[in-house]
Amino acid sequence: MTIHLSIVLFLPLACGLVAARLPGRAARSAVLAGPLAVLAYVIVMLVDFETGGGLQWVTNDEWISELGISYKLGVDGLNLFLIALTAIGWVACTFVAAFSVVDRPRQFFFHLALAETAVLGAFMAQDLALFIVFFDLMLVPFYFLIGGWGTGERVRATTKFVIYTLSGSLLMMAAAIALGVLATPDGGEISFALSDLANRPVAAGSQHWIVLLFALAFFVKAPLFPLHGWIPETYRSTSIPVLALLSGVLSKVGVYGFLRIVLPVMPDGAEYWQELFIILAVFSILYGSILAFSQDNVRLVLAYSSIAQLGFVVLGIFAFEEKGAQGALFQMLNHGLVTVPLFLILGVIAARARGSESLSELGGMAFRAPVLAGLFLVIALATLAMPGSSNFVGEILILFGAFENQLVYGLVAAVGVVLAAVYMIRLFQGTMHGRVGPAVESREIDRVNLAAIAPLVAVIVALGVYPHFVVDRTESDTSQAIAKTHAEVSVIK
Amino acid sequence: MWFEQVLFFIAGIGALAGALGVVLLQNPFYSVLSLVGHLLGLAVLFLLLNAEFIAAAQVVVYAGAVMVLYLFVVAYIGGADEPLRPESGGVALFGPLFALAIAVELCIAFIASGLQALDTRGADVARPENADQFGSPGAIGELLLTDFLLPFEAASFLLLVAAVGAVVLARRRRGLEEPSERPEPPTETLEVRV
Amino acid sequence: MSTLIAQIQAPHIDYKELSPLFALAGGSVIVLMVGLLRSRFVRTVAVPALTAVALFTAIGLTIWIWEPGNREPILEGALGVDTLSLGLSMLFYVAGLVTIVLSLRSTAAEQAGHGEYHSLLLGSIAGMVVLAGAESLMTLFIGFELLSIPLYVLCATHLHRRTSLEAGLKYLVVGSVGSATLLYGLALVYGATGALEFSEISRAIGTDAVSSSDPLLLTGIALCATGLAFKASVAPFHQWTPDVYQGAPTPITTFMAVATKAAAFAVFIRLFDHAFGLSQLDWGPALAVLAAVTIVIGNVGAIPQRSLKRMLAWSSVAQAGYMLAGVVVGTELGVRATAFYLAVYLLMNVAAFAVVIARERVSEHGDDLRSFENLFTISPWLAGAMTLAMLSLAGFPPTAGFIGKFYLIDASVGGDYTWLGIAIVIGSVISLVYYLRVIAVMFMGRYEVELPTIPPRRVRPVAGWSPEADARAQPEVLAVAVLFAALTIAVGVWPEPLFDAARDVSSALPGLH
Amino acid sequence: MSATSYGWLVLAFPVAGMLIISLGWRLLPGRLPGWIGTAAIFLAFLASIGALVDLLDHPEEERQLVDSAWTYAATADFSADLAILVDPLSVFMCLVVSGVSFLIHLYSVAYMGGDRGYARYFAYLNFFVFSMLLLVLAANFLILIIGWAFVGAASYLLISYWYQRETAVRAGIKAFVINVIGDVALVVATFLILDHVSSLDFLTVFEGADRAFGDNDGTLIAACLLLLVGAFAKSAQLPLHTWLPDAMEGPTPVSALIHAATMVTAGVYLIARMHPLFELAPTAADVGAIIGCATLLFAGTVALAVTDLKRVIAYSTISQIGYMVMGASIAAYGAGLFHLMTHAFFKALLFMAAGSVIGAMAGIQDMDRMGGFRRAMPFTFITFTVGALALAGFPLTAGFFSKDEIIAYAINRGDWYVALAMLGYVGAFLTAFYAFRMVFRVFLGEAVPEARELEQGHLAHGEPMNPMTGEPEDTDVGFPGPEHHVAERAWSMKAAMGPLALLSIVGGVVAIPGISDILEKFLEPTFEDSRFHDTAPTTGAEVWGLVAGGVISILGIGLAWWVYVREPGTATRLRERFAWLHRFLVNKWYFDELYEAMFVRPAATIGGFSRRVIETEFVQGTIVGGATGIVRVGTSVARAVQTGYLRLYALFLLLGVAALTLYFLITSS
Amino acid sequence: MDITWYLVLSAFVFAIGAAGVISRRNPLVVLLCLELMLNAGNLALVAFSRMHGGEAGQVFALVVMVIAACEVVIGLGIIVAMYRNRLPIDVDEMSELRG
Repeated sequence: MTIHLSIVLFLPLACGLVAARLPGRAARSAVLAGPLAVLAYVIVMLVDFETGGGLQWVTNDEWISELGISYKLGVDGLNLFLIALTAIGWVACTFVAAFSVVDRPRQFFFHLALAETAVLGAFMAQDLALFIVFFDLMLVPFYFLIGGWGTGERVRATTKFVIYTLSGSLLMMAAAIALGVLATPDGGEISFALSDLANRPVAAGSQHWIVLLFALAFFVKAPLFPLHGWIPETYRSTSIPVLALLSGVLSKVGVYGFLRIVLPVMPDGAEYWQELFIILAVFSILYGSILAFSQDNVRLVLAYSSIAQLGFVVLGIFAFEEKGAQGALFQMLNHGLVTVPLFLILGVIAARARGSESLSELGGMAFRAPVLAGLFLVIALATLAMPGSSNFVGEILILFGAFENQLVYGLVAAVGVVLAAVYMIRLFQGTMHGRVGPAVESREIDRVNLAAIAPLVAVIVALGVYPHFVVDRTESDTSQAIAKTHAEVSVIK
Repeated sequence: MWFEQVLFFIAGIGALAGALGVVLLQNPFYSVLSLVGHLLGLAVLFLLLNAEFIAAAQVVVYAGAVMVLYLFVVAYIGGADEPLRPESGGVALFGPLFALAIAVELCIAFIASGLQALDTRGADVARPENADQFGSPGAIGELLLTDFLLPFEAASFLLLVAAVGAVVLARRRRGLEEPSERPEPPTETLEVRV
Repeated sequence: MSTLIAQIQAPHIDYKELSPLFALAGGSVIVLMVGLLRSRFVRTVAVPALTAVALFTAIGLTIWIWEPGNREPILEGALGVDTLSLGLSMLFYVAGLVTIVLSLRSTAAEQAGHGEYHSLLLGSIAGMVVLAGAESLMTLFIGFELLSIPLYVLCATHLHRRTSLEAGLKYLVVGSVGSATLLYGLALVYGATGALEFSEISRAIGTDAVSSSDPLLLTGIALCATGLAFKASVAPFHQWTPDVYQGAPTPITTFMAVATKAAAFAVFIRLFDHAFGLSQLDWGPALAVLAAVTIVIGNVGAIPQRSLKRMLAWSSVAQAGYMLAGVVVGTELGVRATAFYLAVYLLMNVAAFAVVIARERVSEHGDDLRSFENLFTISPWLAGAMTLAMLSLAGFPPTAGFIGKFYLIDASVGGDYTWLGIAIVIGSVISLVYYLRVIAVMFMGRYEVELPTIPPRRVRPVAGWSPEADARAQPEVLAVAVLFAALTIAVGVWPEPLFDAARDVSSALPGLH
Repeated sequence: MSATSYGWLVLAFPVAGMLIISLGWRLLPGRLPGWIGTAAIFLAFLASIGALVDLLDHPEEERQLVDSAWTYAATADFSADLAILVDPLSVFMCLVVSGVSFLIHLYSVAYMGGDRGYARYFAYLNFFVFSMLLLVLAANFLILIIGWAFVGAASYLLISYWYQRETAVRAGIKAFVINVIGDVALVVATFLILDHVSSLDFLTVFEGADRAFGDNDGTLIAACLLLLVGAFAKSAQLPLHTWLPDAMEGPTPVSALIHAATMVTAGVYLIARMHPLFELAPTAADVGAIIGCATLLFAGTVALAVTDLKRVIAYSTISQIGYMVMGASIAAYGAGLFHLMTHAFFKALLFMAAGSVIGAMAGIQDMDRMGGFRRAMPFTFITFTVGALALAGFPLTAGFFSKDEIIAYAINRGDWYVALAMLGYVGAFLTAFYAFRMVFRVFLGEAVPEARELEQGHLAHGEPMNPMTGEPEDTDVGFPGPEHHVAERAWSMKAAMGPLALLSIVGGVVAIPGISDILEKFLEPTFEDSRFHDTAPTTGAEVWGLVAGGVISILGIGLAWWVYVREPGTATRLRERFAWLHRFLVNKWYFDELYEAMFVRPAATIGGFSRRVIETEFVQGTIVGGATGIVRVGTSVARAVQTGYLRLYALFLLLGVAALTLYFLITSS
Repeated sequence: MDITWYLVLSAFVFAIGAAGVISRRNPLVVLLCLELMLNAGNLALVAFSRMHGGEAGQVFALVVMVIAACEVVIGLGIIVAMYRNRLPIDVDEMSELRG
C-alpha cells in the first residue's frame, strides 16, 4: 500500500487547528486524534516497511524552484524509528496533557500539534532546505510552550533556548546555502535535494567549515558540551509533557542530521573533524554523567544524563563503523523511549511531593506506590543500559564501533556506562527508596499517567527481548549512510 | 589673460569670504548678508565659465528673491546673537577638522585624477554666429525644452509641492499658539532591570 | 525668433509610458483642490478616496505598460520605464494605499489639512517613481528631492507635538546635508564621465577617457553612495532614522519605512549595478563593509528600545544592511534577492506598524512596549498579526522573512561574499532578542519579561501622548494588520509569484551576470 | 523431549513464577505468592533433572547441545542469537542452583511470612533464579552478559529489599556499581574476543581461539584478565570484594541464596566455562590463582575478628570462593566446581541457621550479645554445627573432600603452586577456627535473656531497629517485621534445612578419591579438551592431602574450643595484647576507607568542581556571557552615539563621508 | 584659468558649508550653510560643463537652484512652526528624540 507522507505530516497540525476552534471536551478528543492517527499510520509503516528498500513512500514536488528547494519527503531505515518515536512520544504526552489541567488549553494543544508536524517534517525531509525549514519551525511552538506554560524564569529560559538553538541553525542555514551553491556545477540548476547533493561532491576545503557549522547547530540541539548552556534554565522551567518531548524527541533531530546529511554529503569534512567530535562526545559523556550525579534537582539529573547519552550517540556516529552508527541510531530511539516516560514519572513524583523536585526532599515513595516504583525501576534500568534492555544493545554496538578504531576513546566512554549506573540508581533510590521524604505523601500512580507510561514500558521491554526488530530494519541504510567515510585508525590498536 | 585671472581671484576670494562670513558671523542677519555676497562672487565665477544665464539667474532669483525671504523670516523670529558654543568641544573641534579633511580629499581627487581636461581652460565652445552662444539663455532654454524636459517639468511640480508644504507648515491654525491641550505626562521613572 | 523655434524639434513624449506619473501628479493637484472644499465629508472621505483612486489608476496603468526585459529610457534618456522601476513603483503605490488607510482617523491629516496631506503624499510617491526610473543624474537628483521634501513636511505635520517638529527639522537638515553630498558626488561623476545619462556613464567608464578606478570618478561614487546610503539609512548614515521614525506621525513612519527604502534601493541598484557596474570591484568591498556594519549597528541599536516605533526604526536599519548585501554582489541574483526582500520587507513592516498604530491609539502607554502587555488576551487578532510580523522579521519559517533571508544569503554566497551571508545570520541571531521580547510581552505578560531600561533622563513616551491616543476603534487598521500578516505567511508558503516579479525586475538591467 | 527444550523449561518456570506473582500481587492472598514461587523453582529443578537424564542418554561426545530461539541482534560481524548451551557444566550448575534455590524458597515461605513485601520478595527471588539459570545456560557472550547483569540487578534489588533502611540502600548501590564494573569488563573482553575470533558463540570461540591467538597472546591475556575482573566483581574477590559484607543488609535467605550459594560463585563458573581461553593465556590464569589464594587468606583473617554473625559467614564465603577461584584457575575444574557445590550446601545451611538465630534474637546480629542457644533451639544448633563442620573441612564431611582436592591439585602442579597449596592449608586452619568460634559463642556458654525467654517458650520482641546502626525503625518495612520466625517453630524452615544438613555431610560422595569419581566423569565432556587433563593428582597423593587437611581442621576446631570454651577470657586478652592487629582486622584491612578516599570522594569533588566552576564560569560565564557581553557593549555604544543632537549626527555623517572617500581614494589607481 | 582652480574653490566652499552645519546652532544659519554646500555643487557642475563644453551641467545647476529654494522654503516653514509653538530656535534644544 502507498502511504502519503504529507498526510501523516500535516495531520497533527490540522487536528490542532480544528481543536483550537472546538469547545473544551470535543477539543480534547480532536487534539488526541492527530497524534493517534499518526501513530496508526506509523504502525502501518512499520508493518509495511520493506527492509533494505531504501527510500520509501517518497513525495517529491517542486516547491521553490528559484532556490532549488523541493518538497521531498521519504522514509527509510534512518528515520523510520525516529518517526515512530515521535508518534509514540506525542501520543503519550498529549494524552497526559489532555487529561491534566492546562490553562488556555486550545493554544497549548495547537502549539503541541504544530510541534509534532515540525518534528515529523524534520525527520521526513529529504531536501536540505526543507529540513532546515522544519528544523527552525520546531522552535516556534516550543518557544510558546516553554514561555507560555512553563514555571519560574520561563520567559528568560525560552528566549535563551530559542536564541541558542537558532544561532546554531541559522549558521547551519548559511552553511547549507553555501553547500548548495558550491555543489551546483556550472550552468547546472541549484538543488538542495539530498540525493543531488550527495552526487555533487564539494571541494574538501569548503567541506571543512561547512561541516563545522552544521555540527554547531546539531551539537547545540543535542546538546553536547560545551554548547549546553541553555539546558539548565530550560529544563528547570519547562512543563513536564513539553519537557519530555523536548528532551526525548527534539534532541534527536540534531544527531539524526549527522547521519542523514553530514556523513553522506560531506564525508571529507566529517573525517576532518572526526577526532575533535569524538573527543567532544567522550568528554560530554563523562562531564554529563559526573554532573548528573552531583545534582539535587531531578530535572537537572535527567538533563545532564541526556548530555551523556547523546555523547554516546555522537561517539557511535563518528566512529565511522557500521556497528557504531547502527548502535547510535538505535540508541537515539532507546533514549527517546526511556526519556519520555522518565519525565512523565517525574511529573507523577512531583505531584506527590507538593511539587518538590529535589532529591533531598524526596524518597521512600515506593512504599505506597509499588506500581509506580516498578515502572520507574524498569525504565531506570533501561536508561542505565542494563544488559537485556535495548539500550544495552545500542550502547554495546556503539562501544564496539568505537573500539574498532578508537580503542582508547572507547574505553574512556565505557567508564561512562559505570557512571550512568551511579546516577540512575541514585535517582531511583533518592525518589523511591530510603526514608519517606519530608515533602512526600506517597500515593499510587494515577490512571492517566499509568495509561501513558505502561505502554511505553511495554515497548521498552519488548525491544529488550527482541531488539533485532529494529536493527534488522535499520541496518542497510545506516551502513549506506556511513559508506563514504573512512575512519583512519588512531595510533592505539 | 591676466584680466581673467585677476577677476577669478577677486571673485573667488569674495565667495570664500562670504562663505566664511556665513559660518562665522554671530548674528544671523549678517550671515544672510554675507551669503548674498558669496552668491554674487559665485555669479562672477559663473560668468568666467561662460554661464551667463546661470549667473543672471543666480543674481536675480537667488541673491534677490530667496534671500529676501530669508530676511523676512529672520526679522519675523528675531535673529538673536548666538555665541559659538564653547562647551561642546568635540563638535567645535572635530567639525572643522572633518570638513577640512573632506576638502583636502576632494582636492586630492581633482589633482590625482587622470583627466587631462581638468588642467585646461575647458573645451572650445566657440559656435557659429547665427547659433546661440554657449550658456546663453537661448541655448539653455532650448535644452530645457528638449533634452531636459522631464527635469524641467519635475522641478516645476516640485515647486508646487514645496509651496503646498510651506502652506501646511506656516498657515495659522486655531489652537496652535496656546500650548498643546493635553497635560504633560508624569516623568516616567520605571526602574527595570537592564 | 521664429526661425529659432523652428529649429527646436520637441522631443517625442511617450504618454503611455508616462501615464502613471501623470496619474500621480494630476491626482495630487486634484486632491489639493478638492481638499479646499469645506465640507467635512469631502475632506475626510472624498479626499482619501480620490487619492486611492489615483493610486489604483497608477497601479492599473503600471500593469498595462508592464513589459519585462531591458528597455530604452524615454525622454532623451531621462527616465527608464522598465520593470525595475515599475515593479518597485508597485511597492510605493501599495505603501501609499496603506498609508491612506492608516491615516483615515489620524490627527496628522486633520492638522495638515486632508487635501494638503494627501497631495503631499502623492507628490512624494511621484518623486519615488521618478527616482526609481531615473536614468540620468539630473532626474535622479530631482526625484530624490521630490521624494524628500514632501516627507520633511509630513514628518512635521503633528504641529502640536514638539517631537514631530523636531523630527521634521532633523530630517530636513541631515537630509539636506545628505542630498548636498549626493549632489557633489553627482557633479564629480558628471565631471569624470562628461555625461548625465547612466548608459553614457557606463559606456564612458573604462574607456581611455576615464579609467574605471579614476580618483575623481571613485570620489564621486563615494559621495553618491553616501547620499543614497543616507536615504536607505545605512550605517553610519543611519542616525536620523530612529529619531525621525519615532517623531513622525506613525502612518508617515510606516510610509517612510517601506517606501523610501524601496526607492533608495531602486536607485542604488540602477546607479551602482548599472551605471557604475564596471567599478564594482572598487566599490563592492566598501559597500560590503557598510552592509556588515549596518547589520550589526541596527540590531544592537534595537535591543535597548522600549518604543516600538524606535525599535522598528533600528530594525529597518538592520534590514537595510541585509538588502545592501544583495546590491553589493552586483549580480542578477543579487538584484532579484533585493527586490524580493523589499517586497517582503513591506509586508512585514506594514503589519507591524499597523499593530503599533492600533495600540497607540487606545493605550496610554502609546507605542511603549508596555502597551502590548498581554495583547493576546485583549485582542488575539492584533497579537497574532504582530507575532507573525515579528517572526517574519526574525526570519522564522514558514514566513516570507525566512525565504527573503534565504534568498539574500544565497545571493551573497553566490557572489563570493560568503562572509556577508554569515554577517546576515549573526545579525538575525542578535535580532531575536528584541523581536522575541515583543512576542513574550504579548503572550507571556510583562511581569517576567525583562524590559530594557528607558534612557537615563526625563523621558516623555512620544506616541504615548500623541494625539492619536483619543481616536476610536479602528477596524481598518486591524484589517491592514491582519491582511499583511496573512500575506507574510502566504508568501512564505508560496513565494513563486513574487519570485517571478523579482525575475522580471532584474531582467530590466542589461549586462548583469 | 530433548535436553535443550528441558533447558528452555528450566528458564521458563521461574519467569512464569515471577510474572504471575508480580502481576497478580494484589489478588494473591496470604502466603500464596511464596508457594507459587517455590513451586516454580521446584519445577525448574525437575526440568534440570530432565535435562540431566536426557543428556546422559547422549554419547559422551554429543553432550554439548545448542539451541537458539531467535536472532537477538545482528549487524556487521556482530551477531548473537537468544541461544542456550546445554552441556554437563551448565546442567550441573542448573541442578545446584535450582536445587538450593528451591530449598531456600521453601525456607523463605515461613521466614519472610511476617513481611509486608512478601509478594515482591518472591517475585525478585524468582527473577534472580531465572537470571542465574540464564547465566549458566547462555550459549554466547551476549546472553551471558545479560544473565550476568540480571543477577546483579536481582542481587541489588534484594540487598536493598528493606529500602527504608539507609544502610540497605547504600549497600545496594555499592553492590550494583561494583557489579556494573564487572559487566563493563566483560563487555570489553567480549569485544577483544569478537574482534579476533569474529564470533560470540562459546563453542565457535573455543574452537577458533587457538587459531586466532598465539600462546599467551597479549590481547588474549588482556581479554582473560578482563574476564577475571568480571568474575572477581561478581564473586567478591580482592579487590572488588567490599560489597559482599554490606550485602548482608538483605534478608537472610537472600544472603543464603545469592550471596553464598549461587550468584557469588558465578565467577568460578565463568572461569570454568572459559577454560579454553585461560589455558591459552596461562599468565592470566596464574593471576587468577594468586588472587584467589590471597583472597582466601585475607577473608579468613577478617572473619576471625568480625562479630556480626552474618558478616562472619560472608567473609567465610569470600574466603571459600577464593579456594574455588584458585582451583578453577589452576585447571582443577572438577575440584573447583565440586567445592562450589558442597559450599552451596553448607553455606546455605549456615545462613539459614543463622537466620533462625537472628530471628530468636529479634533481629540482633552481634555475636557479643548471643550465647547459650544450645538448649533453646536444638535443631538450629545441630544444623549450624553440621554446617560449621563441613565448612571447617572436618573429616568425611562434604567440605573435607572438596577443599582438599583443590589443594591436592595445587601441590600436584608443582613448582610455585605448592606455595599456594601451603597457604591454602593456612586458610583451612583459619576457617576451622572461625567456624567454631561462631558455634561456641552462639550456642555454648551463658544463655542470653533472649535464649532463656525462648526456653520459656515465647519469642523475644525487641524494639525494631537497624542491626547495623542501631537506629530505631518502623516495622512496616524492614526485618523483623511484625512477627518473626525460627526454625524450631516453622516446619517449612526445618524442611529446607534438613536436606541441606544431610547433603553437607554426605555431599562428598560424588567425588571421593579412589572410591567415586561421578562428578569427574560427568563433567568430562566439557573439560576433555583441557591441556592439563593429565595433571590430576594420583589417588595416593590425594589421600595424603586429605589426612593433612583433616588434621589441620581438627587442630583449628580444637584451638577454637580452647579459646572460647576452655579458657573463655583468652579472646579478650589476645584482643588487648594485639589491639592494633585487632583494629586492622575489624576494619577489614581498611578497604572501604581506601576506596572512599580513592574514588567516592574524588568523584564528588570533581562533580562539585564542574558544577561550580565549569558550568557557571565557563559554560554560562564565558560562552553565554561572552556573547551577550559583546552585544551589550555594542548596544551601549550605539546608544551613546545616538545623542539626539542634530549637529552630532551631521558630524558623524561627515565622518562617514570622509572615511568612505578616503577608502576610495586609496583603492583608486 | 584651469578648471581645477574652480573645483578646488568649490571643494573649500563645500567644506565651509559642512563645517557651518556642524558648528552653528541657529537653524536659520544652518539652512544658510546648506545653501553653501549646494552652491559648491553648482560651481562644480558649471565648471565641469565648461570643461566638457556642454550645457548639461548648467541646466543641472539651474535645477539645483530651484531645489535649493524649495528646501529653504520648507526649512523656514518648519522654523516658523517651531516659533509658533514657542519652541526655542536652537538645534541643540531639539534633542528630545534620542537613545
